[in-house]
Amino acid sequence: MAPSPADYKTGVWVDWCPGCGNFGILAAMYKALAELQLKPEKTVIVSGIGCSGKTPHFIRVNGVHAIHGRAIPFAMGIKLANPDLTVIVNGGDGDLLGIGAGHLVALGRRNLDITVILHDNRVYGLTKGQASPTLEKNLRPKALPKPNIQDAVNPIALALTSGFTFVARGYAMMSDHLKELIKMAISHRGAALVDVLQPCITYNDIHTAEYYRERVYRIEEDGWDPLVRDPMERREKMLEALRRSMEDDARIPIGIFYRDPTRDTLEDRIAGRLPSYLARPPALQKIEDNGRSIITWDIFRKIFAPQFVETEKVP
Amino acid sequence: MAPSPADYKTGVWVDWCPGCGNFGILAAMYKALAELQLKPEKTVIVSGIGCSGKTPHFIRVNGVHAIHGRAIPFAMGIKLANPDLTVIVNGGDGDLLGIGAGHLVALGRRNLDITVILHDNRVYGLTKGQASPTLEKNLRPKALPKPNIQDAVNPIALALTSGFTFVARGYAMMSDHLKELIKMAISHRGAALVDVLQPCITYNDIHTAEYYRERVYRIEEDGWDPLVRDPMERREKMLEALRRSMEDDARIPIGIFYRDPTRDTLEDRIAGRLPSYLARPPALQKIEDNGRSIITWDIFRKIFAPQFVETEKVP
Amino acid sequence: MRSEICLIVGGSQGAGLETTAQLLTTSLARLRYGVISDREYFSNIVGRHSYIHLRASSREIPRSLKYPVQLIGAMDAETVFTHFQDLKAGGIIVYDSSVENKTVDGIPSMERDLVNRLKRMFSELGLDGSLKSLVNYLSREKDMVAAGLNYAELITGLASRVSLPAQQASRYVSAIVYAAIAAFLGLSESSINYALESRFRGKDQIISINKLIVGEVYRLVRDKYGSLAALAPSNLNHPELMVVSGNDVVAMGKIVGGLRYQSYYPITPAADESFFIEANERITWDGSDIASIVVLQTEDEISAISSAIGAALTGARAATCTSGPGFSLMVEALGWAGMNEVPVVITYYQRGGPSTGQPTRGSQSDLLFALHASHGEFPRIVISSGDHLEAFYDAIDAFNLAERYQMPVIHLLDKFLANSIVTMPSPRLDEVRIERGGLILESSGEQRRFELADLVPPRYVLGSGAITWHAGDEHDEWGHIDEDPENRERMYRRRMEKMTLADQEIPDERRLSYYGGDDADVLLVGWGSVKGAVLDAIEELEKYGIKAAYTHLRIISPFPSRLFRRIIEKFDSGRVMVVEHNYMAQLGLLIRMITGVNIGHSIVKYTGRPIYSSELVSGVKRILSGERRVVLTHGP
Amino acid sequence: MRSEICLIVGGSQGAGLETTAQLLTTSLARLRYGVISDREYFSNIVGRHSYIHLRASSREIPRSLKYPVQLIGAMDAETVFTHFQDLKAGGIIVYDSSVENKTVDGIPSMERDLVNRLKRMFSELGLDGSLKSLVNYLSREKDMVAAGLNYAELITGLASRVSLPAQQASRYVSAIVYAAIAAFLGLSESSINYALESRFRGKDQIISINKLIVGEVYRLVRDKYGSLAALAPSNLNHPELMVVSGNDVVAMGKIVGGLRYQSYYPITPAADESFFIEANERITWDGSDIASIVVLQTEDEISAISSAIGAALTGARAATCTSGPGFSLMVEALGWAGMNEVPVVITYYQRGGPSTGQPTRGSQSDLLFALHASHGEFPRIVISSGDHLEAFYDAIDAFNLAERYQMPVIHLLDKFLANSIVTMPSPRLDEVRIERGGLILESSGEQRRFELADLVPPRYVLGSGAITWHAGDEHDEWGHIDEDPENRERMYRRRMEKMTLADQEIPDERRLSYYGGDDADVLLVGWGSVKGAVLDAIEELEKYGIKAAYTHLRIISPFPSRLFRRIIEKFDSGRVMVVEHNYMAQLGLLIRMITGVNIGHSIVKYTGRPIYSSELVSGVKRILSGERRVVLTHGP
Ligand SMILES: Cc1ncc(C[n+]2csc(CCOP(=O)(O)OP(=O)(O)O)c2C)c(N)n1
Ligand SMILES: Cc1ncc(C[n+]2csc(CCOP(=O)(O)OP(=O)(O)O)c2C)c(N)n1
Ligand code: SF4
Ligand code: SF4
Ligand SMILES: [Mg+2]
Ligand SMILES: [Mg+2]
Repeated sequence: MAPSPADYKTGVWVDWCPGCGNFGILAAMYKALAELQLKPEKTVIVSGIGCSGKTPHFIRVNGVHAIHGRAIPFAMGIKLANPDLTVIVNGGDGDLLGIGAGHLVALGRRNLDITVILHDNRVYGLTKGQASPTLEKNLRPKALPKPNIQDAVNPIALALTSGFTFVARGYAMMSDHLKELIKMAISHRGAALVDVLQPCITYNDIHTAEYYRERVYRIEEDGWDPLVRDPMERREKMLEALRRSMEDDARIPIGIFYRDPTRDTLEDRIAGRLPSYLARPPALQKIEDNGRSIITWDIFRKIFAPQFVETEKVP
Repeated sequence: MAPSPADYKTGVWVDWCPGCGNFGILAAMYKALAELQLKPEKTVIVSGIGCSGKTPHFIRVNGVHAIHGRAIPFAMGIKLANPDLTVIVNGGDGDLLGIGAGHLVALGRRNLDITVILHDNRVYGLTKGQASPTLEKNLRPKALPKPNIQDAVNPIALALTSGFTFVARGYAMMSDHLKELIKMAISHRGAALVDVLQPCITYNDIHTAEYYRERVYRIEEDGWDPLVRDPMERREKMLEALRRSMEDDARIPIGIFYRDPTRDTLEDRIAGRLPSYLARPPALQKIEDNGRSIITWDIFRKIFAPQFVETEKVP
Repeated sequence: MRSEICLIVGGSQGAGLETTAQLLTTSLARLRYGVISDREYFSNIVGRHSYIHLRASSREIPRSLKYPVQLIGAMDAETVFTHFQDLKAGGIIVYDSSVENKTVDGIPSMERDLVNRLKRMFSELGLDGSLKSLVNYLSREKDMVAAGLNYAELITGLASRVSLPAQQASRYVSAIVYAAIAAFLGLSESSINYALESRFRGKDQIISINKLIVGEVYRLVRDKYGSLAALAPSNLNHPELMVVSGNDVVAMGKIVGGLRYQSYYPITPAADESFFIEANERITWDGSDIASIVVLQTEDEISAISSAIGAALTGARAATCTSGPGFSLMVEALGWAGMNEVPVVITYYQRGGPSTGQPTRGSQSDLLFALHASHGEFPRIVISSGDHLEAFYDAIDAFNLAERYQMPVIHLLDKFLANSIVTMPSPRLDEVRIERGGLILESSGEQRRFELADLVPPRYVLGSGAITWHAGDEHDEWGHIDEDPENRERMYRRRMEKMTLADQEIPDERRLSYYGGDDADVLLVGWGSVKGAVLDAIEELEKYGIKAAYTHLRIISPFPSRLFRRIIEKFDSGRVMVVEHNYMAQLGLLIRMITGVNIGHSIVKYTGRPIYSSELVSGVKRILSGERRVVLTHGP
Repeated sequence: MRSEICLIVGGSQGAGLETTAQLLTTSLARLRYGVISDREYFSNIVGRHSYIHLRASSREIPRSLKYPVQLIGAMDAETVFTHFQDLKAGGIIVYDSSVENKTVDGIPSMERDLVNRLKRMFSELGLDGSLKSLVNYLSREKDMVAAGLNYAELITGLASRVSLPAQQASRYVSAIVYAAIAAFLGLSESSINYALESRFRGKDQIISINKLIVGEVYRLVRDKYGSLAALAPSNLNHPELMVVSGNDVVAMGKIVGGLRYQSYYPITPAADESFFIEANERITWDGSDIASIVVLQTEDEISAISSAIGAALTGARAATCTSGPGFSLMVEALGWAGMNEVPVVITYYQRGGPSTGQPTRGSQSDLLFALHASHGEFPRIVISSGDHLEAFYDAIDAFNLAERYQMPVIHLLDKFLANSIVTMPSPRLDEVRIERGGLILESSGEQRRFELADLVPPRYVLGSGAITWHAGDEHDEWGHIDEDPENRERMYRRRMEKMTLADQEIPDERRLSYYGGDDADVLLVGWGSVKGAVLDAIEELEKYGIKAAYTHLRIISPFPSRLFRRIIEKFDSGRVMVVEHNYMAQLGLLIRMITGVNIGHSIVKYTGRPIYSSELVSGVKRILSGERRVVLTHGP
């Protein structure tokens, strides 16, 4: 029987603030996982630290609640060691674009098949509302002693220039639309980023549900086709995606900005070097036989032949 | 008397490999410093770790040879504490785009008035030639055991999307052209990046001087005007700069991609909050008077008034 | 009338508990009572249980907390379930009678472990698990005063009287609880008005609504119960008292100490310090700016410390502040500061580890890490403060020592201190000195920043007019890379010997305080925020004829070995013990490592809750009756 | 004929020195000599002075290096200037007579400190500072054999004979030096051919050019000087010998041990290990893949360890490798691995610190850091290897211990070991075991990854079919965040008690080796790569009637306290000393901290150069004659 969203719930109490946009993201995830029929035991959600970082505890798939900013590298090790697993990262904007920005850029360069869901509330929720890297300059959500003096980073543009091959934006309160994006992102082979606009009811009194309700529109309604069908199209598609990512906040496009299935993934590239990689990845290889290494003396002698010197016979 | 490039030399032996592109960068720096008549005692060069990281020891201005990847945050503290100083960062591509990529993105968001000179040799020189983040996929410079499996990051595009307000590319072997770029970058108020194509004679047998000689061309010859004259122009200029940064390696544009003097710097923004900031920045404030804090009891009582409770008189 | 009271106010995170505690503390301070309070909360923004454990005294400024308490002010049912076992027989429970039917397993925010323990207990007692049955049981069997107030009705009444939407009116639950406690404690109406007016200064409407509801409940409780737990008038005689948290006092110390650059990345329980400084970033006097502080939220802790080091290189007093996870990211740059003799200050608030651990709970488990963090060897000073006043002075001294010896200084604090709010007498600014060491603000030409002539070299700063170089590599006197073995040996030794110099110069008494009489024959040894509990326990132990003393380590590196040995020598080794908030008894290990003295007994706690003087007293007794190690666990 | 020789081959970085050393070692190994060699170099790619210090023996596989040497093979003038003082009277200098006129201050690559020292010395000796005057002086006054060869002419000759461009021909300087040394040592022509053929396998033209020039020089030297330093035929009887560096053997150990994921960020002196593994990433046998290893160069060390932890969570044996600066960045994630009981292995090559320090020099100054790195408390195993063979077995055992006890394992090595090349007998694979502990590869449903029932919980891995959760926060048995104090206490204690279990189970003899007779009355205590020098010094000391023994710590955490105490108890405390490559005598401190035993004497070295058995012998004598601390400094 096909699983239902409820099958992906754990009994753990969801301790987000009532009304938090994270509930919308969680609901979209339950539905996406169910509709994709992802096996809980073959799925791993990796998170950083923040309100968003608690997500894995609420979902009945494997959960790795890592450290602040490092969800992507943790996820990378999991995925590379066992590419059979579906690996999803949930992280905050502070986590992924502040302390962890370097890893985000590096993931783009690798195009590893991981889906990153960015809980973009423009504040540091769990540490009580400081400015996050997506908060625009001069704004002052309620917990700041003074208006923000740093500019905002544009997650869509950053992901595009870093090499992500699937880049989309969703809105936490449009749960079904978001669910579709998450499904497509997970189904996409390669590094995928979904920037989710997420109201933080407690600390962000600027980017509220009303704020977004008035501004979001579906990018495809604007006639945008994000799909790269041929590597030759990449540059133009990417530039147009970049253009669309640079709307000022008066109108905020949601939907898929860019989708390029033509680029090989890191797993593909590794498989090019290690032909048995996908069939027998690191996690699934046998390393011993009855307590003995599979590297027997003969094998040892062969692979390390360059290190051996045959000595001249004693005269 | 106006200083000459030679006035900026230290007696320290330059221990780069003979023929290294770094010599071209160093020569351009000597000339740029001299032509700008920068006072050595008011100038600070901050570097990371790598062949490029040794730069400060060769230049007779203040030098801070920091740790790998952290030149930008070190420079930030110096500049913010004493904005009178001219602060220049010299770093490698591994340093600034690998381990330090997060700081580069953050500097863009701040638009602090620092010039970053990226020694872009596409390898990790000092650790013996591993792939750097600007090395394209599938290439195999001579020290690699296998071809590179990570994609290259585009430093121009990354700097642009991060918010740098001056973004240029130079070529180490075109020292006068590079000198002009460095001069403009230093003169620019705001975060400036100069990506310098730098042959590494020892480890990079692909991106050699010949390689570049055949490919580089001046972007302005293509009719490109990088200057943002009005904030309204930003988006179009930036998109066009991005387009030009995405040439494949058949033709490599050098010159200024983007220059936006209309955006306020972090120092401006701080001065907006602290009116005396530029006149008396942190480094130049008096904190004591004869061993006594300038915060006297009266001042203490006034600024911390909210922490005081006047007790009811003893009845 | 009682001379002191211990109480708990609890409620769900985000429901206004802090307001209650602030109002209460302000009223108490206004009436010259001494107050100390601890705040316990989850790593959560809204909904989990949080509480304030407060002790107020009319005779002294209390130094620690203890159990049992005499009063519980409960904003919700969970509070009663969580704390009733800590209420002394005959104590008072203020609770919400409109939620009487809530049962212990109907509260999702409660930890499952606790729910299960309570369910077992209730079934043994034959209770049905509801708040009502519990409260009835407590008043029936334990003589408790169960002061049920119908919060819902009170709120609805208020809402209609001042025509507030229900949602907004519900925020006044905190005022109800405050008022009830104030009534039980017999706090004067004038002190209540003072508290409301200073807490909500400038918000007249809120003040008047508060006065309305507080007045109503205050009268209601006073009329029904009388001031059952009335405090005797205070003997204290301070014309003013400061009401401050540990974060506040450190921030104040830094400001007085001349801090000019503070970088930070938000983290519990450190971030409030930076927030406080940022709020005071601009200091004006007589209409002109006399100080301005750059406070920068960086992209991570690596950038925080790196930029603070950069700022320190220019001569500005520079610091960063963090807790464990952030400090873990700072260790590489810390080594650069050591190698380049940079006087940067790291304010380090310990919290429960390892890893994310218990982010909002206290601990002292980072001592050995702070002392040995970063690869290679370089000197550092490590200071740790035992209470708010110490923290204030130490925050200033951190800069003085950093500049005098040109090395990084780590100021170790912890969450207990950071988040506990006390009434503190004004610090004595006339005792404060600013000492900048060999700082050179004006010079010219190329200079030897790392001159070998003296142990502490001249400190030419960037911008001084001198030209200098710095490198994380081993360097020569000029700061240029130098791999020569003889230079290496000299530079390395000079750096390390600065520690010997500091050890010679910093008075032992500055580093270690001894509390106790000459006739003491039991010695407790500790550091940081255990100080208050230990001093109170010692007083208490006297009642049992046990003469104990306390050795408090305040500068841990350089360790005051001579004085320490002189003190410990006088005690029978079977009667010496360390008291610490960690598992390994880290100070004990450190003392053995540095002095060779083996302290064979320890009292430790690692549940994340503070050590209460009450449990410490019995801990000491257990040690004296032969146990080697006592693990304390009290506190929900 | 001599049974052993010590020699130095020097030249500028990038000029082919490593080729010379490889050829020499291969020839020597071919002839069954035992060899050990250390490579000293600057943090520089081309131009700075680099040298190999090599010892070869016909009687044993030598364990350490010593001074003085009997031969210097100089590729350039700087080599002679740098090393002549270490040449034994009567020794041999192979040098380039075409650069005879170079003077000591005409060589920009030399450290100014050294140049200044030499200039003072030369002027005292009345030399003019040229190579020529120095060489003349040495042969005249010190009986040295100054074997000047005109490298320039030899190269020009070669260039014209094989019509090579001058630039390319100049690369054959390394062959000239090799040939000359081989001639002096009397190595057979067949061994030379073997070395050339195996070094340049597949590059026939290069082999034949080499044979040409090597043959020419070999004959020239033999004819002119004879085999002046001829080695006696070897007594050793190995049918084959491995020629390996420390990096190589660790890589080999990891591969045999089942490593399947290695992440790294390039850093000296660790990167070569990953390079070696990558070169062997695919292992085939009988035409099919039997193992494939993912080796990933990450964006930084934080990513390196984080991804290795991720890989370990799937059940793959996973490791990362680094040195000090990289490890400093790993400490936060290390704590997560501790908290989540992840068997990740960190291979940690120490180098000179603090900060960038001396990136290409050796040290053992990160012991206390490795033991206490990261905030909070959690158990870890720390292994350290004393020589190449130990390093091979330890690299395997690191995984076994990590999986058995489910905790991070730090394998501490150092640059000395990493970069020294030895002839090593084949390891005994039949003694190797792979033990995976409570690993669960197949399961289903939600599982308690952190079950409290046993100290070491069942290890359900990601992908096993089980569903599990992990958190850096304190968690319950399921891995969900849990702040309950009772759960906290149980989980914390269980984690820490795994260390007690490891301490009970891992045999003391695995952790500590005692070398020496029952009648020894002097005890040296050390760890890591000092082993060889200590063992050689002990032998040497016997000649002076000093009966010394050595206690070698190989697993430092859990520390083998019982056996250690039993051993040390037998010695007079005035005759016990630690020997270490650091300033603080860190192992001494650690021993005092853990066992309470105070080792009052130390022999330390922190110039970045290895401890030579020669200087160690006199160090021990100085301790025995009353010095408390001896600082060794030999080596340029
Ligand atoms: C190394 C480190 N630094 C700081 C913290 C403290 N911290 C916890 S959550 C958080 C930021 C949360 O913001 P974000 O990533 O946007 O997540 P949100 O709570 O908004 O979902 C920080 C800084 C930490 N846990 N670790
Ligand atoms: C934390 C840390 N990791 C690794 C290293 C080792 N390291 C030294 S230089 C270098 C990279 C050099 O590459 P790049 O930044 O491109 O500079 P280049 O040498 O090419 O100029 C690395 C990884 C280090 N010094 N510190
Ligand atoms: S603080 Fe904001 S982001 Fe966090 S749970 Fe509350 S509403 Fe959501
Ligand atoms: S290794 Fe490359 S970058 Fe470094 S000095 Fe040599 S040529 Fe230049
Ligand atoms: Mg956020
Ligand atoms: Mg580079």
